[in-house]
Amino acid sequence: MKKRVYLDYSATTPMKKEVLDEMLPFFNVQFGNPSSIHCFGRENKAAIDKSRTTIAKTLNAGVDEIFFTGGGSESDNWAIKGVASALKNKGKHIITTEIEHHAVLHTCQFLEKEGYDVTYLKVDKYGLIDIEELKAAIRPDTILITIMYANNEIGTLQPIKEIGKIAKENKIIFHTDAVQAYGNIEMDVNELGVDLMSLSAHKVYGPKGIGLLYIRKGTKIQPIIHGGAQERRRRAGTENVPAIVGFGKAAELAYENIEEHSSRLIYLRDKLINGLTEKIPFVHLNGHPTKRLPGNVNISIEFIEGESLLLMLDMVGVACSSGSACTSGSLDPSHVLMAIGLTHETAHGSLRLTIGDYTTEEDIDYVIENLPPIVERLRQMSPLYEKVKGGN
Amino acid sequence: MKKRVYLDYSATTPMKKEVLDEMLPFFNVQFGNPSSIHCFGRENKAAIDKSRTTIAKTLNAGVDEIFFTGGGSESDNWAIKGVASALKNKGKHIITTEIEHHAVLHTCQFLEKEGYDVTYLKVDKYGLIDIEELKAAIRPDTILITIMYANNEIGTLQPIKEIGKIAKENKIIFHTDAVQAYGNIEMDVNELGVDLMSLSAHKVYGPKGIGLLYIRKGTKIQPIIHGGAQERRRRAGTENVPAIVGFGKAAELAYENIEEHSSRLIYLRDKLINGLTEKIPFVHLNGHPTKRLPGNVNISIEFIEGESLLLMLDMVGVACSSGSACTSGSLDPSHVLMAIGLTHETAHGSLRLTIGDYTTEEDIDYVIENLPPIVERLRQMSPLYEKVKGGN
Amino acid sequence: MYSEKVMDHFTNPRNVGEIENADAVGQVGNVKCGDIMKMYLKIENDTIVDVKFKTFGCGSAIATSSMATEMIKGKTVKEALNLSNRAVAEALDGLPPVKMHCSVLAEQAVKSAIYNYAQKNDLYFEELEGFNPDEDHDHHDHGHEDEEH
Amino acid sequence: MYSEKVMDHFTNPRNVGEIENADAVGQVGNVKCGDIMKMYLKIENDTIVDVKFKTFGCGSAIATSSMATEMIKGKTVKEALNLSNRAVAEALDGLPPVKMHCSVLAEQAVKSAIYNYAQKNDLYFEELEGFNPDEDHDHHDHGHEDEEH
Ligand SMILES: Cc1ncc(COP(=O)(O)O)c(C=O)c1O
Ligand SMILES: Cc1ncc(COP(=O)(O)O)c(C=O)c1O
Repeated sequence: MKKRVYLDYSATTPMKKEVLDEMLPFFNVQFGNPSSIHCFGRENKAAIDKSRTTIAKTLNAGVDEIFFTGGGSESDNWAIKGVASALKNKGKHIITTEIEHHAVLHTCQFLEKEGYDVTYLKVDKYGLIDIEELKAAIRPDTILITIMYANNEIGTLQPIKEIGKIAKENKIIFHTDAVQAYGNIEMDVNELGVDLMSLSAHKVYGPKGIGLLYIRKGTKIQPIIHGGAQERRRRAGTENVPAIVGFGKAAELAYENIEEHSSRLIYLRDKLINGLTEKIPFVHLNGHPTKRLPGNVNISIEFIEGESLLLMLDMVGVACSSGSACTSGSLDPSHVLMAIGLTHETAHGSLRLTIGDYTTEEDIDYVIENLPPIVERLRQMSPLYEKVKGGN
Repeated sequence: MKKRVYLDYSATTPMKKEVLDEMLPFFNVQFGNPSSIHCFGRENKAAIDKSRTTIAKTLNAGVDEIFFTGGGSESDNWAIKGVASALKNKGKHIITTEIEHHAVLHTCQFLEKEGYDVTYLKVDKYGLIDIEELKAAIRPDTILITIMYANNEIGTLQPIKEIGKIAKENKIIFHTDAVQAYGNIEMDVNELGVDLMSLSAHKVYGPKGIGLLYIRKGTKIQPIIHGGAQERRRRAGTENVPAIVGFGKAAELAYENIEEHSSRLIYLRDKLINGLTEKIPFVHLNGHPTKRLPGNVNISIEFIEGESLLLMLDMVGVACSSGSACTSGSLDPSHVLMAIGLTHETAHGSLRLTIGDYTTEEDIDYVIENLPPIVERLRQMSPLYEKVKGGN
Repeated sequence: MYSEKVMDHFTNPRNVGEIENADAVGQVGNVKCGDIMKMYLKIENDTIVDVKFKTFGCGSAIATSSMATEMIKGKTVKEALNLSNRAVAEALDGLPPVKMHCSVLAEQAVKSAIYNYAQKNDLYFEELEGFNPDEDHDHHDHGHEDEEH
Repeated sequence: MYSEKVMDHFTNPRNVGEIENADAVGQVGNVKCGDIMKMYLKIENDTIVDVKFKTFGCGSAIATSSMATEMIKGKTVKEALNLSNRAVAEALDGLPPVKMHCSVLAEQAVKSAIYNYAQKNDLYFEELEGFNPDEDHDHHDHGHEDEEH
């Protein structure tokens, strides 16, 4: 078979075998509704609690502060709309950034139409917010700060701890979208000072369609899915037992040896960055050189467009993305790359290669070997490249 | 091993082997994000489309009218809040019934707090609404009628076609929660005249955590989960590919021989109803004798309480429920049983036995044999039974 | 969900039944909440020499009735009046939070029977000060205790 | 996502390059939308005897450029002006709805080159009536065509 190199771990991850094995009995043997009293259902409550406990431990959170949802997007929507609705009589101002995931941005835009006021903090060329700007943006009617932990496109890590301190000083609820950070860096909700945190299992070798919202005890938030009494009356719907069990297992595996995992990824990441920037002219790294996700490589390759690059890479078996996978339905240049100051053409020529647990050193070598000729070929076709060559 | 008889198919169903087999490759082989361009993701779009097509056919709906969600509760929330939000300038009146699932009822109650006006139609002793009352409830500012197809507790089927006609005549959007009806009776969205319909896969031998909302083309509805461009920009979140594929397979199997399935269930149901009402005194059927779900048996057993009945049945291996599984977190007597006019004590003594594909005739015989002595034992302990015996 | 002790007292409840010509009979609870407990006492020389119960209710209602009757059998009336719901729950190795009201009901059932005894015999017990057997002792808090924070 | 024809023209694009001393050069698109097409024509006796292109853009932008150049090679200028975007798309066995704008761009690139030819040689073509080579022909509708109903 043709070589296949998956470098799109930030889009989604394959489920680990151990995760699937753990889930299997819950599909058709121990399949009962956990709300039931009988033995098909009763034991499932325990399975859910076990998973909740495992995950809570990885976050240093209370077991009763973990609420399962249908994914990261639902968690983001819940955090933002839930606080907006609960505190609407206190204020209607929300602070976020220009580089959030669409699940946060579009939710904020929706709230703007509903009469809320949103400040979108700018970021510098590395994708970092300015703490002073954040402080200046706070108003008496600010009810929520929502700033992502790790950016899904360029991998930049925000100073969450500092933000948490400021939020606390000002008694403002602080939500962070940690979907990309979870499983890749150590995190402690108390040290970080977050009140709400969104996670999604399919980014950490768990199943799709399951996420969670961490809700610090005492945080004022309304449900967004009303109905049955599940998740302690805060998120209705028959519990997705197999997925919850899988999420728990994935969390356990992710944090079993997080340091080793992370340093391995950083090694491969830096090798790839160095290899590509050395071998290909007119290439530069997007995001911060060190304050970035262990597995994230995002480069701009001048004079060519991302989709054709992806197609050519796909033909040699390399799977990656150009901007966020979630945004590729639209071909507008990524809002994140525009926010860090790239021109339209440079933004269009960006490539995101994200490394994960099954990536080998040979995979990295393979990409370093195969990408340069593809770039050269596409540049030969590009009218934007002419001038540069002419100038040479 | 001890005999185990599962009679709680309305709470949830075991996943069929064919469904699981269909899902497996999508967990860790063809696991890519369907929004991705590369081969790990690209083919998943096709898998999703295939599932959407299969399901659309079972409903006689358009492929582009099917939107996947995280379950039946989310679909109900979306339908109701989505229409309420889209039409808030047109009107704020909603018509529903007293016997809806909590996902509908609690959503309506939430909207009442937000300034909407909700009419809860009463039902007769069989759980049927009165069409004349529905007509009388319609106002110029009515924007939505939401009435469930099949009740999850007593199995009563509402006259959806008639309701659809009235809704259409009055140009009001009509939503039906068909979570319990789907896979058990034939349904055609055009014949029924519904604009919105909620379904959930785990009630039809599919996976948990996946549902859908049928949205008739042109129906005005806002999203409730904002973010990425998935589901044609109407429901954000990385698609749950394995679950969508599983839902498709489950739908295919359910409608392959729906008539046979349904008549087999009706036979077993009526055998169970007759067996129990003949062998146990002071027992009566809840819901309509014929306008009911093929697999639903709901009886009231006077003088005893449901939970102790469930526990004793569980000890002889019979799994069933008392009221809706979703509501059993609360021990208040079921709102449905109160709505059909039962007294508190009779409501507390109700038992729901729901029959499905793996139920055998021996299972039914086993229950008919084992329930009467349990009832007698509990009645011997009951202070409410004294008088009756005394009177004999 | 339930401890083994609860399941034992539910499946093999002690002291089920009635006492003809009982010296004291008490009933608490209401059908709305789905629990009714009726207790019969035989009292000789201030000592509970026999006790029986009948309960309409869930598993833990039956188990707490059974345990409470065991705990007061052979005790003086005074001692029985000091039986607390926590003691009953502990003797059962605990109850789920949503079921704690059953132990309250069991305590009240004992008090209610002794109240009846006091009335019939014109006795005064300071433990019954303020006790009203017709009051609704069940605080309708099923399922809510740990549901919200 | 793409037809085999599209993939073929993307991976083996025909007529890539420049023509030195071309009789006509046209460029359309803009970097904002991520597509730029530049087309070079060699014209003899009103016939397009050679054509080359350079494209910055996605797979279908490259494929439509390639197909469009193939379709006008050897044709008269008049015939080339009648090339429609639908014809290009059909020749490629169709394009995804979100990519139809690429075929529009290819049509406009041809027109733009011939416009340049007309200007240089002071010719009039009714097919170019109202055509403005500097207009933004790309309607910014990527990804929206089938996204909402
Ligand atoms: C009638 C009805 N509606 C909605 C639901 C909710 O579906 P889900 O559990 O998939 O959220 C259920 C089942 O729990 C149901 O029976
Ligand atoms: C930062 C971030 N937030 C939210 C999400 C949404 O998560 P999900 O796909 O589970 O809805 C994603 C991934 O798509 C993400 O990368």
